Amino acid sequence: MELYTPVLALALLATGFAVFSVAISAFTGPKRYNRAKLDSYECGIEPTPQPIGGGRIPVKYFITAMLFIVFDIEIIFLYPWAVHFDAMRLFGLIEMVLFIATVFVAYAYVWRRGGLDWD
Amino acid sequence: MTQYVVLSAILFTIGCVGVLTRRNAIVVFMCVELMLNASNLAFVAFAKQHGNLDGQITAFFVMVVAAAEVVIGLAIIMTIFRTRRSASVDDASLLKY
Amino acid sequence: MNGTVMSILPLAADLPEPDLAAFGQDPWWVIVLKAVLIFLILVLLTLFNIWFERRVVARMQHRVGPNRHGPFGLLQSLADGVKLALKEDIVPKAADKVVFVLAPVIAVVPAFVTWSVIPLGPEVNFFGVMTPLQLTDMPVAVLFMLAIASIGIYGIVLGGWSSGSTYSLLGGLRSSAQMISYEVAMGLALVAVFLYAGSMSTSEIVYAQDKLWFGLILMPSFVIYVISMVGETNRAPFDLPEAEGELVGGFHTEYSSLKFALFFLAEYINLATVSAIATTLFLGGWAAPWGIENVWEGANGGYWPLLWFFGKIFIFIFLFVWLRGSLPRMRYDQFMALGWKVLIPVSLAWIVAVATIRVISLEGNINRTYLVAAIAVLLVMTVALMFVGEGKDKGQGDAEDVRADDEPHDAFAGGFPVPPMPVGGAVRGAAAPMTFATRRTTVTASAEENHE
Amino acid sequence: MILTILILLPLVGAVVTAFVPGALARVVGLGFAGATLVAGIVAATQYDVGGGMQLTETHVWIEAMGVHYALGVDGLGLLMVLLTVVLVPIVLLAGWRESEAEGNGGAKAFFAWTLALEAMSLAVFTATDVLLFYVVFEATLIPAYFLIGGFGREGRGRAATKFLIYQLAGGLIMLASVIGLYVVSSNQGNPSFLLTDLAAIDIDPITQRWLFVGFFIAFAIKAPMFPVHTWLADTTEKATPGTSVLLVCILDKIGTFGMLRFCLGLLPDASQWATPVVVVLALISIIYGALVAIGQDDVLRLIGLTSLSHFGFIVLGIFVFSPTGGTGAILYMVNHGIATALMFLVAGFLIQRTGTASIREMGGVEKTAPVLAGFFLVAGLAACGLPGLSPFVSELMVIVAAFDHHWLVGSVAVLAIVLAAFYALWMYQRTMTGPGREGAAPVADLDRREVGILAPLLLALVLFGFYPMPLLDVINPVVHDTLTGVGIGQEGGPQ
Amino acid sequence: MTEFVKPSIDYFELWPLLVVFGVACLGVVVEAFAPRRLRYVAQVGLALTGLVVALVGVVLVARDVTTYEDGAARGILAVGGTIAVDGPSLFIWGLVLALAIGGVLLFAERHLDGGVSAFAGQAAAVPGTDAETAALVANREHTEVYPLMMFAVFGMMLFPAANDLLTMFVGLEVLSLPLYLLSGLARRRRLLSQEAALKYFLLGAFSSGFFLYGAALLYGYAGSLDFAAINEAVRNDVGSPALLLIGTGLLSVGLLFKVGAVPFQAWTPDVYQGAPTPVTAFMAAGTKVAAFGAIMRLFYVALGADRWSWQPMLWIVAILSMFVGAALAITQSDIKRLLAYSSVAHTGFILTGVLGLQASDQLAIGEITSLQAVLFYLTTYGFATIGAFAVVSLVRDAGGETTAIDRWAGLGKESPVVAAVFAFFLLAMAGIPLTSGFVGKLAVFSVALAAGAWPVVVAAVIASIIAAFLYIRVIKVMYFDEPVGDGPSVAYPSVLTATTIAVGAAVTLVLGIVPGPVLDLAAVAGEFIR
Repeated sequence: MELYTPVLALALLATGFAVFSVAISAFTGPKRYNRAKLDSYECGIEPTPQPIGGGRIPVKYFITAMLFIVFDIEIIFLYPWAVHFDAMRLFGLIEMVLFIATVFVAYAYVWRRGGLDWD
Repeated sequence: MTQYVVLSAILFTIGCVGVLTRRNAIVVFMCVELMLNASNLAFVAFAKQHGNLDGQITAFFVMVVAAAEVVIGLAIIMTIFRTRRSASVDDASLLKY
Repeated sequence: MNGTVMSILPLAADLPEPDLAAFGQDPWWVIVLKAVLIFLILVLLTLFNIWFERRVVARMQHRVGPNRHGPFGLLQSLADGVKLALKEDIVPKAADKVVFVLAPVIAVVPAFVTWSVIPLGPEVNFFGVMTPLQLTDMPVAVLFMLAIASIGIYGIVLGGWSSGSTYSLLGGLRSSAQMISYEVAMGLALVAVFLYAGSMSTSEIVYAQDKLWFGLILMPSFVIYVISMVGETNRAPFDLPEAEGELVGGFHTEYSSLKFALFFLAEYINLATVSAIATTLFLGGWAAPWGIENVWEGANGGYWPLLWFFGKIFIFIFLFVWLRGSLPRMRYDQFMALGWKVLIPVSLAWIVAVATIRVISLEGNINRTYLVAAIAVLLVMTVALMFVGEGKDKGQGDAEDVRADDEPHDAFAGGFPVPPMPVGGAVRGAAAPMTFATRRTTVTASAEENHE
Repeated sequence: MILTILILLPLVGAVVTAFVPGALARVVGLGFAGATLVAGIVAATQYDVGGGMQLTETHVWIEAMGVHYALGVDGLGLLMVLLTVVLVPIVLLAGWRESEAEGNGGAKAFFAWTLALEAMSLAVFTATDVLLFYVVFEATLIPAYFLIGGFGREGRGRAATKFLIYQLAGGLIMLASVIGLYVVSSNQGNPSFLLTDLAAIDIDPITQRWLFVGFFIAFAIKAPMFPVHTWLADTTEKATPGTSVLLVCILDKIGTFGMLRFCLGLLPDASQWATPVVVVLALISIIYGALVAIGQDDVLRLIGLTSLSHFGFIVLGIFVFSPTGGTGAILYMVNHGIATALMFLVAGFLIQRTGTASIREMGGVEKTAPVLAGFFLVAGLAACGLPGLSPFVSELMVIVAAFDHHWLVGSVAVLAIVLAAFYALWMYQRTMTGPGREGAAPVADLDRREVGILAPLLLALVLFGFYPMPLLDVINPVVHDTLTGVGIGQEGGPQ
Repeated sequence: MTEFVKPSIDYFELWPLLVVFGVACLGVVVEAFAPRRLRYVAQVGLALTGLVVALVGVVLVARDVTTYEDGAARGILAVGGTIAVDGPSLFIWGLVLALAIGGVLLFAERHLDGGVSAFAGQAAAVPGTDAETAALVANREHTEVYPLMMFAVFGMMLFPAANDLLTMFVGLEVLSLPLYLLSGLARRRRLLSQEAALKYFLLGAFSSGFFLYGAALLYGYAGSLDFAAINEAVRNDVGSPALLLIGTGLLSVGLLFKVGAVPFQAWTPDVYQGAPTPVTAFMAAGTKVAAFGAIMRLFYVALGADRWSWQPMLWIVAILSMFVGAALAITQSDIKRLLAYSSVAHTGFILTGVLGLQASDQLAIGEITSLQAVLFYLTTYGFATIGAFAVVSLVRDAGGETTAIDRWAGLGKESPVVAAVFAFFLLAMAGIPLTSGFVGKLAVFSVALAAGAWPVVVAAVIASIIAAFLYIRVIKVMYFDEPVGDGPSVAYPSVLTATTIAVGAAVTLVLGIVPGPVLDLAAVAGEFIR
């Protein structure tokens, strides 16, 4: 655990700084009320009302998120494999190639079906 | 190590209660993920306690499974959401006897 | 095991064996002092970088750049910061107040914390205590960095989401999509490094490069990393989330005063962070460039490595500025395609190649030439396959694609929050209806006919 | 082999009938029924009156669970087999036209299902493996279900469902006991379903009682007995008379058959333990059946309920544990089969002619249809046990045995004869005598075909009424064996 | 750091598993690269070939397995002891593969609905929009269902063969995830289907959370995920009994959910009804087989020494399942929901079998083990179920399948053959003799009774009676009720569905008359490797 204590120290410091900054700006800055100022910015026209929960998000982003998850998981397995690769050698290589190939199948599918195309 | 197990139990319970009480499908789903991660915590804690790696390896697999679950769950919830414009579990009520 | 790394090139820098036991032994005051120093360095570095960027870009555009405050305008950034602090702190009416205030904090804290595992130098005498020039290290340091850096993304997404503004939301989404896309490539690029270093501890990786920088033997990884680090930091030419032409300010459109400053700070610290990671993982970290060690014995001793380290960082910073000064912004689809269709497959192929080479050098009884050739062929084939398939597909005119074009235009189709159409059509008055409207009606009608 | 042939013949007949063209179906079906009758008679000639299981054959069926395909007949089984093979052709003949009537499932289906039912029933009466018995016992329900549901009057679907539920419930309860027997046998190291093996095992009293309850409930539903008789009246009312004959005269005999063979044969101690309750239930059935029958308006329903009373007699005869009672009961099973079949069929012909089953709406039939009325009278008198007709003998034996058992039991049983006379004669009086229904066409008399169908039954009634010895010769060894098993020696033969 | 030991992977024994997985991956590739018009043929061919090859593989492996370490079990522990390729595994593999072949045939059926399959043209298109219409007009269909199904089959094979909790969990998920998706892909009644998928997914994920936490606690108890090691720990009574008890309970939740036992049955009717009928058929049959294999392995192998603590729980669950399933089924007006509740009741019956004795040395010759009884029951149930749902997919009206029971009135006249076959399946489910269902019931009841679980058997008998009523009610509607309006019509299936139904009916009949061979096969399979 000692390895992580310094991280905590730095994190506390950074948090303190950030919170302080956010807090202080409330006092340092002026306060002049103006209705328009509090509206969302939309190039000067009346802002579009946003539905509760931030509106609807294009599906494309979800696909990207899903893909990211898939590959992140792949990375999770690649890291320990890489670190201990020298112990496993050829066996490790073969197994990992199989693993990558399997994930690659999904990847090829998504690519061919246009999952990676943005418009 | 006990405190980690207790923490994991608490997290698990929170997730469980969340699933049972929350109505938004996404939130329910997040609670399920919380349960999985509580299990992960327990696995790692026990792994440390028993001094073997099984628990940690399991945690890896659980992450994978959780990820797969996220992908599938998100897809299903999205379809429903797009159809109904609502992610509330209560709104999904066509299937009744 | 790092002793076995590529013994082909006998290079000088013979660093002492790394040992994680050196960490976690510091007295508390050393820890606090180191943390404060890192914090200060980062803040100062940011102030400097902003100035540096403005000056260099100005030079590239035949301008002078800031030159009023302090020598060469060095205090310009500080002045800007003070000015921001004196501006009104606006929280928009539509915003989710708590998250809105929290977002900059979430963005900036991880930016600092990442630096806790960056090795700045070897073990030195630090006010009478022998300690490494590094806050801490752990067996999974690089993973830790990546994890912490990912938290920073939340700051951006939440900031964009909580603003309650369309531009912010889209900016936030874009940046998160972009960051996670390039994080995959970045993560894959690092695998080769771990493969050779046999460790994920930053200090050990630095030691593992005592013979040869990974940036050279793992060139493709390095290149991929450099590309993805630009994407990861939302910098030009990949600065789509804040593309002011389309999205005003992106996720921070609604932010003002010091909250805005915090986002700004986070962005520039991240700039330094990715550079520092690149340095550590690919360019030998704080070790002096080869050759220097031969000439000057003490180059890797004491506090000197700080010089090499920051020197290498500034090379990257300059690269960033250079890119910004010279390249136009990419289109979003091109950008995502680059990440998903090029960087990721290439990374994967490269990992397999590296692993194969590694197995061969460990087993040592396979003819290396043929193997490299075979890998190259495989690599080319893999990449080619994807492109060939795509071309054929388009040529055939897959029903899917055609159909997608035929679909009537729906303002809400993809879920983009577009202002509602005025009653009676998009355009009223004398102006002729726009073409997409006509196409929509015809297609819909014919589709209905077919259906019935 | 003869028994297998006996079972296979109608089974094959059922399948063939189902697939031949409609016009041929009836002829083919009847042909198979006739062939079965012949086979039955052949089997009877091979039977040696001496008693015990005969004509046995045993093959392994499910080795993993000790199940055998084992057949054999003793006197009781033989009589039931004969009753079955005789009644089925008669039923088929009687249903020759009726099964084609509007709204019914068609003659082909009727013939096929009837043959299937015959096959299953024959298997039931000849099975000597408990599981095989159970399998065919349950299998009879399917053809019966479709016969009830497919042919007859409005509401038959409901009646069929009720019938099936009752029977299945009984069957499943029995299944528990069947498995229980098997488990007991395997605990003793010889897992088997064979009757011979099971008879040899030693079951502790408590287990025996549980097993007995399981078997008895099933057989009581089948028989039927109060209070699980309620399916009977509905079924007989809605189904065609032919179906009712199959059900009441053949299928229901399985209940009392099973009581003798399984309850008494395998679980003698528990049978004695249960006697008081069973006797009381039997008495209630006797009285209740008769009383309720009196109040009925529907002829078929009435006949069905009289059977409840008769089955009470049979059960009573079985459970008084005396040679006289046992013999009387078995004899009663045969006689009841014949008498009730006659009654149902005559009633069926009557209903065909009047177009209604309501007693209230009939009357004056004897004027225009004396032969029909005559048959009806004989059947009615047989039901109330007129001396000279076969039921009299059996009824008398049962009542004598009942008096031996306890005077009160005998008295109650005697009371039933009075009630029987009441319902039988009253029914005759209201339907056959008096003025005809307003505006109704005169009822035509039985034609020669119909007389031909009914005559054998009438002859049998009279024959066995005066000369029951052939039956008794076959029955006595069975009763002897059974009672010895129960632990009661043969003290003085019947007569 | 301990020395790396290369795990031995017994490729020959794992052959069926690998084939299925490989075919699934290949299916995805086909989906990616084959032109649209070729996909259907390619996918169906690929899936069928793969399943048949795997089935042949199972047979070959089964011929080859030898006794394991002089015990009663046969087979080997593969992949470092994580997968047990033993008799029961092979039996279940064979069964799952056979059912999956039927499933593929049903999936591929295109004759019933005017030349398209039962799956949505484009699942991503929002129902009622132009995009959906366009997909309909273009006669599109998702051929992804075949690879998805193959993945599910892979999970179904891995799940019961898993010899440690981790592999079991992975198997559980691999089996579940594709099914969640498949449930939501119906061509007609899309909203219903999507809702089914959502419910299935949320509840399924919830239950797998329980499973996982239970696994964690058991790991905490035993210090290992391996079943043999857990058994050892239970025997020696190391560790905290509370962990063991709670862990067992939570694991059971996850497993019992998969088989749809009360009180975890809530998803069953909704999913069965909402999912496309071919999926329901495949899922209802396959999942139950696989999950019961896993339940038995877990309880017998890992927790066998602790049977006194889990048996009472299973008693109660079994009784509840039978009663609730049967009772609620009676109230249903939709045939798929009815079958769903009936499957809940069947879960109870199978659990009754699980309660029996499993060691053959405790039994006399001529008695069967619990394992045998349950395997047999699963076989009978699997084929009857897949056949029954296949029949359900035939009965249609203008709006697609007619699943309201009262619309089935008069089917006996409209289409005697279909009605007869369906009635036959129902009778099998009711456990009428001369159908396979009877022998199955006989088997599970007798093992339970032999183990002294007579209250459960009595309850089972009563529940059977209740259940019998509901099956008979359907038969009555088909044969004896007057049709409402036009009455149902029966679509003529292609040879695909017809084959499935025919095989289902044939198996149901043959196993009812000569159950011996399959019972013997289950006996030859022997016991689990401990």
